[in-house]
Amino acid sequence: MDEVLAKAFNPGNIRANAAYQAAKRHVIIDPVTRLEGHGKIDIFLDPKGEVERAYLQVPELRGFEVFCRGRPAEDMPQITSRICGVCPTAHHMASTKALDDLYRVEPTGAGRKIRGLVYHTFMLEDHALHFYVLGGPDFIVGPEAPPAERNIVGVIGKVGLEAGRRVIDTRRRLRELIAYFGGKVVHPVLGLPGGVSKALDPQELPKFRQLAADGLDFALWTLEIFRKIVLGSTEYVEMIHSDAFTHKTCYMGMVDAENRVNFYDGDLRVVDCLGREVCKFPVARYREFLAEHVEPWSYMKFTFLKSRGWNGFVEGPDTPVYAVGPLARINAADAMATPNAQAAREEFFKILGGRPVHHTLATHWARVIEMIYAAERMVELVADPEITDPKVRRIPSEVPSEGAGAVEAPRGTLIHHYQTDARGLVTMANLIVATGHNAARIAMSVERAAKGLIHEGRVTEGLLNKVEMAFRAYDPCLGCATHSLPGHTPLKVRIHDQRGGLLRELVRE
Amino acid sequence: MPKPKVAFYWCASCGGCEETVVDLAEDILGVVEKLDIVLWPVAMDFKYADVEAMEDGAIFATLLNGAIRSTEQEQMARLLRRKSRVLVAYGSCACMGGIPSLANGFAREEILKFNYEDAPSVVNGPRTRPQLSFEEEGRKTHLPEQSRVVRSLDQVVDVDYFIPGCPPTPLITKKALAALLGDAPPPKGSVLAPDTALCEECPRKVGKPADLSFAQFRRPHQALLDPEKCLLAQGVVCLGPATRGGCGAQCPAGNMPCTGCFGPTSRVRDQGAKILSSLCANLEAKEAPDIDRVLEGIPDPVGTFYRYGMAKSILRRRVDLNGG
Amino acid sequence: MPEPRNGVRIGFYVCHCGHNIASMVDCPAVAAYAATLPNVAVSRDYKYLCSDPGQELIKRDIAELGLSHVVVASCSPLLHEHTFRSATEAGGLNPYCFHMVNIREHDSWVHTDRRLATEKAKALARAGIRRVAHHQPLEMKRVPIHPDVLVVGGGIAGIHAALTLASAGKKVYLVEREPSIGGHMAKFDKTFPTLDCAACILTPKMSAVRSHPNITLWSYSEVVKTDGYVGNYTVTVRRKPRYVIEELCVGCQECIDSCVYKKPMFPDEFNEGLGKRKPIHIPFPQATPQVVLIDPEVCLNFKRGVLTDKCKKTCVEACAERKAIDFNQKEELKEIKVGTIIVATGFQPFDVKRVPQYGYGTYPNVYTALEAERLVNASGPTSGEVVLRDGRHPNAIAIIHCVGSRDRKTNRWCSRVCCMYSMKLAHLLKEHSGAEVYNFYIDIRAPGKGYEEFYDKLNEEGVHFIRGRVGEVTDWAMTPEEEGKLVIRVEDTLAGFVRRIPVDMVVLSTGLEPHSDAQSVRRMFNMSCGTEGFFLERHPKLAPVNTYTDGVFIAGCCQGPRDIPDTVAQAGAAAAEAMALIDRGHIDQEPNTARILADCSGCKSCIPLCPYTAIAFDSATQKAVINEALCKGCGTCVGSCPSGSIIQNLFDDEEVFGEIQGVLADEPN
Amino acid sequence: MNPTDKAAAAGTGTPPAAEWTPRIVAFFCNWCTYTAADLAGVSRLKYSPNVRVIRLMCSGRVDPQFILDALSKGADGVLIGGCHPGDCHYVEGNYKMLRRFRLLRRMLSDMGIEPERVRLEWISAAEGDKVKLVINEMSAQLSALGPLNLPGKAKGWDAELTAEREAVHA
Repeated sequence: MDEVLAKAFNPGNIRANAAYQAAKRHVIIDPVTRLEGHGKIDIFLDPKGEVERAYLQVPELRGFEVFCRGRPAEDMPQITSRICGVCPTAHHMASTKALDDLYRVEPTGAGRKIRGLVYHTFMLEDHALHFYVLGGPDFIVGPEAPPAERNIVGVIGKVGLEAGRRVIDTRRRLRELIAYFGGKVVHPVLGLPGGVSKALDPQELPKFRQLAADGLDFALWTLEIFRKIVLGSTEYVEMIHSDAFTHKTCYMGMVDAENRVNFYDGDLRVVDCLGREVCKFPVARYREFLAEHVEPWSYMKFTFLKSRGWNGFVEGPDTPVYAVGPLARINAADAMATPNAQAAREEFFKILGGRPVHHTLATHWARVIEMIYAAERMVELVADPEITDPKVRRIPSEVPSEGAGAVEAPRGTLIHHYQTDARGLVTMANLIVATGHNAARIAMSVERAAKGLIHEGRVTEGLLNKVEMAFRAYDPCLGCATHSLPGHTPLKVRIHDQRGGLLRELVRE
Repeated sequence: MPKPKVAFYWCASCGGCEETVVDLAEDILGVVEKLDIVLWPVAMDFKYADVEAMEDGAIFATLLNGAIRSTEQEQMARLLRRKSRVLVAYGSCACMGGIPSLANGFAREEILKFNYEDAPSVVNGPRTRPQLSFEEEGRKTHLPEQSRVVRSLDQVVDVDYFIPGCPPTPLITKKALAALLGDAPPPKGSVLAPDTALCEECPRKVGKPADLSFAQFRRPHQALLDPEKCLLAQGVVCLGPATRGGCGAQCPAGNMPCTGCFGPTSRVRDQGAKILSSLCANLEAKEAPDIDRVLEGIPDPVGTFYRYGMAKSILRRRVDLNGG
Repeated sequence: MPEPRNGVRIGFYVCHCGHNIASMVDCPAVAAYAATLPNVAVSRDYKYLCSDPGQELIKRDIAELGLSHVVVASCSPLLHEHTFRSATEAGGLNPYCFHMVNIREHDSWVHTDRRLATEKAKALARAGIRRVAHHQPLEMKRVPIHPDVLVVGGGIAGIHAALTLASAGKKVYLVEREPSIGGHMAKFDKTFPTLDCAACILTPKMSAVRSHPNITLWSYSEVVKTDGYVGNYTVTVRRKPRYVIEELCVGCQECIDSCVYKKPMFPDEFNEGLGKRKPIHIPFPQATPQVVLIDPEVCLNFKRGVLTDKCKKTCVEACAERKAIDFNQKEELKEIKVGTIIVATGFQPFDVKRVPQYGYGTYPNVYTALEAERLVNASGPTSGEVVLRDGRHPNAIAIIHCVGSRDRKTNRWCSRVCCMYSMKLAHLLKEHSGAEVYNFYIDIRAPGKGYEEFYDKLNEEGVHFIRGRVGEVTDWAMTPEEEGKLVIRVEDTLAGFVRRIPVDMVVLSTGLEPHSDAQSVRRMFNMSCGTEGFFLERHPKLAPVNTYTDGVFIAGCCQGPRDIPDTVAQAGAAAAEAMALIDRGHIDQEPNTARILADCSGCKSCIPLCPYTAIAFDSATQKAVINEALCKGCGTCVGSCPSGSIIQNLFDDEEVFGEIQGVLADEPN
Repeated sequence: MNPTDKAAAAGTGTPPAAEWTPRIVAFFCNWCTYTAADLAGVSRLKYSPNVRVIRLMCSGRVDPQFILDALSKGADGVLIGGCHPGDCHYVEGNYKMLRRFRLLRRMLSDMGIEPERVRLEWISAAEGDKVKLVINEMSAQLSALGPLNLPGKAKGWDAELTAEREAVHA
């Protein structure tokens, strides 16, 4: 299977070997003088040379929750968007929703719809970015390609210049819509309690209607590409089904009243590994259902289902470990709310053997289904006459004290929770981000990969690549997770013998 | 002639700067053709080892974003400084500390305690903390130590140029690269953005009254804002007059005030002090209690005036924090 | 330490000032220390730098050592900055490449520890040296001066100033708020201590004003706006409608006789309401200009504020061919250009209602001093006969001094003239009525030529002086003698007991106050007021008629209470100061003005900050622009400019930062 | 080396109490407080020698940057002297300073600097005795507060920076 993996999905087998060679040389050097990796994995072997324990470490903490204290609540959407420049709109929107709750103010119809339009545009755009720019090079360009091609330029070379232009052009236009309302694409400014800062000029509407229609075509076309390039490859399908990337955990996602996927609004629903509903709750009650566990070896916290209690990195029907993100959302919901997305969802479960799907690598597919859903919601919203209503905001009148808000970020559920004084200055901020929810499952994937590849003290050369794949499938955002680091994470893997001595160090920048 | 080698790198940042570079790459494939990108972790597969193996000064220019917040980041900055003929602080965090430097208002211990003990969702009976060195059944792991102080890039290494913004716009980045690659590079230490405040390019400048004085300040959520009128004229604190232009007044275009991400002009040492001076001087009130009442409309001067630049402010940091 | 700046060679000089500095500051040590600082080419100490040889030393060093900048550490720059700038200039440098460090007033004179004082001198020297390195050559600004003068206020001060200037050939605009010039003095009967007839000495001067070809007299007019700066003021004057065309009225007063009101029945302002006048009237017989005016509040033609046809317009008939009466007259705004302004707006008497215990308004026979002044005046409402409001003639009169003066509850200051005018009134009242006159005083203040003698004279005349602040004036009789009388209750502090003195008439010697609109006048002319509200002179001793605004002078009681001789003297002084400016033909201005850099964003934040409207928005460049002629160099806009795009000569950011760094870069102490 | 440097070098961050006296940087308006300080000199009033006066034409010229700069360069306190309300030579420059001062104090307090360290006083040209009073009072207050020592603190903060080390394996 290693061969298959290396060919089909390996982001750089050759490079990994080189890295290994380099690391091997470096192993003898006092590690203290070397640079610490952004993400770090320590693997320990038992006396038989089998993997005893693998630690995924995140080495930084930025402390947004603390330095938001004293800041005016209305600044939170802009400040917290700086947690992550890859998904700033998600933080912005979760924060804005927390402000609605804080001030007990219901957004106006147009305010709500503009938020929806911006948010679904963002989801489509961000998913497209991941599919074509960040994740795409792995499975579109292919692992054999020279590193200099393993980027968007390479993707363009693979799918054709016309198609490449279409990707670039569509993303540009989607981002222009976000900029129209938000001022900026990265770190937009539209969110305020009770609505948004800016109305939609009716003159702009035809342009955005065209964009929504094109966006839907684009999403459906992306599904075609996925079918053709990925599903057309038996290796990839095999890989999806492979054991190393399968974990039976719970799944959480936001659902509407009919338990359909919703990115912007609704209750959070958790299903177990058999697809049974474990709980469903409004975000304001998140503390009753979710909790964070601290391990002494990482700055990242591990979120789990509170009712089940933390019992380690385990899977199965009783596990408190759950996942979020495109796959989790599709698993946690009963349906998609739009026709094309629903059809794609049915195809997804049919091919992958029914709900819930536990194959981490299926996340890429789920992401494409969500692109279709996001585009369909855009089409709905720009068709709504209320979208051009100038009444985009309701001025809050309540004295603030506490509020929570959540959205489904591209990478999963994102929760913002604030307490303030009567002037609306933050006294407490608590943020739980997608990678926090996923942290335990990611750690399990890493350990699974290690255990699968290290036997009798022999370290398989492809280890690093496999670990990276396990990692990248989650699209983990350690920037979000520690509120410190950006989307894609250099890794360092160290392997220790039973006495704790360092056997080997593998570095992946 | 070989193409100039260019590196992008991040330190303590959100990745938004990288997004701009992605936008730039999409926008102008031509740039990629003119440049040889040797390090760009977010989108391209190159290795640290490759950089280290280079001759000193082999990289033409490194655009580094993010604040400096750990030993690792500091050393990476030093390495890239050594390898690059031109080191550019890219984005507000590298230029001025950015939003992460708001952490300079708090002690490291406060941050750790909240995150691992006091946060309402934490369940941590034994008060476990991430350990710099942790041992479990003979297995030892290490975590790097976070700095107490968040720093801008030039507070750690010598910086040749600054490209401000949170994030910088693709346009300003393109212009800066063109300037760097041009025949007459700008003088060392230059901020590669206009040296005139944002108002110059803000469409709301037209019709801003010349006799503006403040009877009150309104926080953005407290009032419906006219999308055309100067925000200061609506009593909303806008940092435009104290902030470099170059972004095209994006936030005012979103009907929200400028929050100052491009930093001050070259003639100002402390952006916060200057906007404070200007806003306050233009109050109407004369008696201290009346003045204070109006100024209640600015409930968080530090967070408002040093949103992106506490590290580079004159004081740099809350001065009474324990632990030096 | 910053790198030495290229081409900057500083000469540093520390002055012993005899023992004044050297006794507390180790001057040679300061000089030796300064010699070690960057850019210092020469460092010397010297006994008296302001002396000719001291200045020579600097000049010689500039020439011989090729200095570019000079720092002198000695006394206050307010004292000798000019001296050393001149020396610097004489040495061949721009005078502004000089900076002065104050180690006498701010150091040697105020400290007692020689070591610490020396360290402080070093710090200040270091700051001056760092600062001066940033100094750039500047040029004194020379602004031409408009020769015309505006005099505001037509009392004796304004009249005298106007006449003085006009006689010297200057064109003067005299603006008076009331229908006639003359001010308070015109209301007085006699003047103390000589007992000259006030009208007799004032009227000729009023006529002279009227007839002087160089004086434009605008009575019944007010200044509403002043723009500009010394040498170039633009003043807007509002001329109120008299409903009589000034140029056509010859003052025959036939219209008054012909008014449909056969008898005067409206309170007469000039006589403090003691007399009556008609709707069409002339304020007083000697009024200047001799022009009648109509009071639209009471004229039948204006009833209820609109022109009606109810009146027969007998006045118009009487004026006949001259056609001077114009019911449609409107107020007029006139704009004039002048180079200097003399403000002589006078005072207002203290409002006696603020001391209700003295019964004014409650008891009809309580009078203010000004009312008493009209009562004893031969041309007053009673032709000089002392007849009380109830028709009686008084047998005993009380004059209460210091009403609204020297009192923490009202005004703390001494009004200076009340003692003297009270004695004058005592004399006149006694003379006119034969009554017993009692003066109740705190102290008798009679410092002036012939004043003390006048007090002696009154004592001889049998006027009673009782020392004590009157507690109250009451009609509550305790004894039969007090029935129907006003009783003065006072502690006689010489006798040491409380006395009750029954009288028929009470005169309240009211103090002098700033006009109630003094603050708006102050703002109009950009002057300051002292805490008591009188206009503030630039220096109480050395510049008593100057204000802090160049080209604006003050004279008379608007600056503080004073008597007529002092007022006239001050008016003459103000006229002379104005003339000194005019005859020089130009003004030199300190070049500490601000200017706006091309990097200005046009945010307009600075524009409302300028008290001199020196900053404007240039719509062509879309940036702010400073009119340096209007700029006074306060630097408020500089400190406020959010993008640092305004710089101020002599006080630029880098200069101040240099000074800050200098004072704090300490050596061991 | 000044006391704060010594302290920083000794790693204590705070100089020994015996050596230390507070340092005050004063910004005085030319027309009032500066003249009053001259008057104090002429009157031979005696006051604490740890104040360093910088003359400006108006308290309205006091840029809050000056205050922050002075504190960061080692001042323990900053004193601003302006004309009494209504007496400003430039009409209202003193009010402009007052307004800045009100917010700056709050901001300094948020940055961990005791508000007493920055003081605004109205002192007319005639009030030489008030110059003495204020300086002595402020000096005593700052002595009680102890050193601010921002240069030393900054050195302490930067002690965590590692000197550049060549990679061992290079």
